[in-house]
Amino acid sequence: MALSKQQIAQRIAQELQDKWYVNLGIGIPTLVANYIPQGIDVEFQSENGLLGMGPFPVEGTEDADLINAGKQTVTILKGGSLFDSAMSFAMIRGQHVQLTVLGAMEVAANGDIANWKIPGRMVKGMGGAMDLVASAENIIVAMMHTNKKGESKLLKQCSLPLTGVGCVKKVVTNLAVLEIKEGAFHLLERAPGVSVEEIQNATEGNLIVDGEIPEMKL
Amino acid sequence: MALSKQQIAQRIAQELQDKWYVNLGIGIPTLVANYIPQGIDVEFQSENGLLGMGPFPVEGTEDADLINAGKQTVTILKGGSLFDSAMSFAMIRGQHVQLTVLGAMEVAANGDIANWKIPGRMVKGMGGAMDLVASAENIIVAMMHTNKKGESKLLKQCSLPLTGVGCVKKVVTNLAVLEIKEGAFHLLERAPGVSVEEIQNATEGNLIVDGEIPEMKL
Amino acid sequence: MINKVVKNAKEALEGVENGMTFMLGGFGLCGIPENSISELVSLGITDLTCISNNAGVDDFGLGLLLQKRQIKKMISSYVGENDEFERQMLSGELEVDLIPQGTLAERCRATGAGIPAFFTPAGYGTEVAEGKETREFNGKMYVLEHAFDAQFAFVKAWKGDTAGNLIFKGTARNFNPMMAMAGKTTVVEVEELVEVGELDPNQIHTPGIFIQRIFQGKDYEKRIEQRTVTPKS
Amino acid sequence: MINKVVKNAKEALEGVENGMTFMLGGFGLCGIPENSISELVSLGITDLTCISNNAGVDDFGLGLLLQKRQIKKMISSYVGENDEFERQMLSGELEVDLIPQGTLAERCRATGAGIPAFFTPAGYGTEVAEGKETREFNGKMYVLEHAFDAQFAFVKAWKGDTAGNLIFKGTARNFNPMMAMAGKTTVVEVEELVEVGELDPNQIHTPGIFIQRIFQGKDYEKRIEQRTVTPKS
Repeated sequence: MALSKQQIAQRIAQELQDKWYVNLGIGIPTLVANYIPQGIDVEFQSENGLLGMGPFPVEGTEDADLINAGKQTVTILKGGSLFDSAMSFAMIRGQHVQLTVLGAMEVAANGDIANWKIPGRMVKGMGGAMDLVASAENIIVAMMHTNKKGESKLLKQCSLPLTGVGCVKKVVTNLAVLEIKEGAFHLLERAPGVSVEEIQNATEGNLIVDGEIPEMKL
Repeated sequence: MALSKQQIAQRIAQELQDKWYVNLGIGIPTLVANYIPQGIDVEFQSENGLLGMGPFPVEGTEDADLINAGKQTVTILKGGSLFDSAMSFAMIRGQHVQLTVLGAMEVAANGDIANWKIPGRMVKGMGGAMDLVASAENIIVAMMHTNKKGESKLLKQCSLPLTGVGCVKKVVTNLAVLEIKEGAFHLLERAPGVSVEEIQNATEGNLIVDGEIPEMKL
Repeated sequence: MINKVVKNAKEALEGVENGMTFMLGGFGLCGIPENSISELVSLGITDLTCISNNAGVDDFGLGLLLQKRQIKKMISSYVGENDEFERQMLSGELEVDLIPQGTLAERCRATGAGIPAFFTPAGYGTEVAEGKETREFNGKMYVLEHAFDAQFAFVKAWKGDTAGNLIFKGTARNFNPMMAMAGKTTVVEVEELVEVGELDPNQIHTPGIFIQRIFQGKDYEKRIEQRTVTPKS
Repeated sequence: MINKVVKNAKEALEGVENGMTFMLGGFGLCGIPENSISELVSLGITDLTCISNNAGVDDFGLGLLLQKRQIKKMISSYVGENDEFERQMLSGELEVDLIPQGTLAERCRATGAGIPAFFTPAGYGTEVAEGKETREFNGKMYVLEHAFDAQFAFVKAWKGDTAGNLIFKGTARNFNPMMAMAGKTTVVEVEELVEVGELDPNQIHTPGIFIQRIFQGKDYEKRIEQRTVTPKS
């Protein structure tokens, strides 16, 4: 069965490594914070100027001066720090943030990503996404495998304006975990009960299926 | 009579304007702080990371963690601030410091300055001088009119390696106050009792003497 | 010590004119210069270019200036949390220049720091890099980005002293410190204006040298855009 | 919270090798990483390239490494307060690359901030600009300067917590924060190592994300180069 958004987040959380600083985008990525594996320490960076981001505040303690990049009220953990936007993107551009998790409208087999603009529609802007994808050593895209029309979002080539080129290394969807290398999607894991054929049908870009593909463990 | 170093500093202090942030180099420039005219507020910046620099500390209160760019122990005034070297030179490069006063080995009639290197001799480095002269809107050079051999330091062209090009606007020496414009030294004031001829003889670069030249008031 | 205090927003905004370029601090509605924005609305000046990470919401922040059609152009990283913005943009009344957030922040810093241009990887290979110089350094491609030129910067700080030294609070810091460095005239409004000597010189976020005018702000609403909480247990 | 604490200088310096490039904080003898320098002397590694604003004095700071001829090249803005330095430089044993102080600071920041190159006015028209790209912006000439590449940065802070968050004191801050950002491995020694939660998150100069190792320093001498005082009245 295809994963829920929560389960996508849960699977991505397994990619976290001890001592990593992590930037989580809006949407599914935000949920990753709920599934940090036991025994590892990670710290969340919010690009509006916050390191050591904690959970939402207890009702009544929310502070207008303490928000995340999604403009949600948050808390700061002991050992966290606050800084300006130039310092925040110095961290990102300087590759001090080990992992970026973000959503996408399209991902291509060459690692290109499009997630900020649909021509003809209202464009809200790229926010920090272009800085994040141009800089991070590890980028995981969290998204549905297909769009609302049922069309694949894992493409030969992006059709939408790009956010970044050749930068995505891993994609976790409701159907599969895929690695991008050598211009192709390499199938690593299937969602429980989802067949390779289903994944193949939902993937427009070149899909490499090498040997037996295990089911995800959640 | 030619000015003492103290008097050069005293004359330069008359150039200070209300609300100016000022960077004083090592040597004569440092003495300028002793002669701030009454009724104006200026603040001294030290490029090692200090704004609102005060006088030397009272004996016994000196702090190894509070020095100026000359590595001397100093104090910080109320309303001062401390910052890192990148911020300090952001202030300088960004022209937030209104006046730089520094010494020189040579100044040329085109505004070039040389004050950091004598070929064949031990070179100690330019420190912050190149940033200061390349950035400041107002640069006053404080120096003796001639070197120890009696040779003019106000030249047609600098012979030593340059610190900055076309940047010096004003020179105050033991003999005169001069403005640099249109490729020449324009004599503005004479030291008390010093004749125009003496200044002319001590100036190698083109010297413009326009009308009666007043004596400095100290 | 050099005193930067002015009486109020009216005095602080002396000299603003039609057609000027302004920087305005804040991320979303967090840390925005509420008093200066109100005063700009009152003054009714138009054809403004506003450099600000976001564009407010319909009835708050820069949305107030948009409602009165005072803004000609927005330079931002993320906009469109408000309908009037969308209407003006789609109708072509409003120009919008969208810039990656880190590039926006660094361009503001560069402006204040006397750096006319720098290379950044953000936007390489995208339409953001179109028409810009690109170059490879150590096997990676970068885009050349330039400093801004802004007549006024409007900044909101938590505490400030009469010499213009500032301390920000929480994530209300965001773009404020770089914009404070970057304005030809930087106007700061503070929640608490104190005498010199009350702030620890070692703990100042923005040294007063960058500030031309500072005033005690009033009536802060500090609206929250997304109130997310966990229930009391 | 990610813990960066190591036991001592010995553990903090694991991995340093002959021929490496290091950054070392400090201005003169103010804010230098005394413990790390001592440990480098003990380790006896050689052929080092040291990026540091100054080069210490004969018997303190980087002078200690010079005495033992461990340094191959210095990258500094001002040197030569010590005789051994002068001897080695004049004899050609020591390479010296002199850089304007603001350019040095900005290049350190650029290294940490992922900016491979930027334009600065410093040094234009001088031998510092020889062989470098120059360009005009708004009628003024600038020089293109590049980021560094340093395996280790050695930093001295006043207080630090176990997560690597740092606070500096007075003018001992100087180059330390930018170098802290710039090292592939950044090693910090502090006068006072505290638990997370003891430092105000709003008042941290260097966030812990930049730091790989932190330790409690000891036996600080904090030598004063120029003791200038006014007599007690």
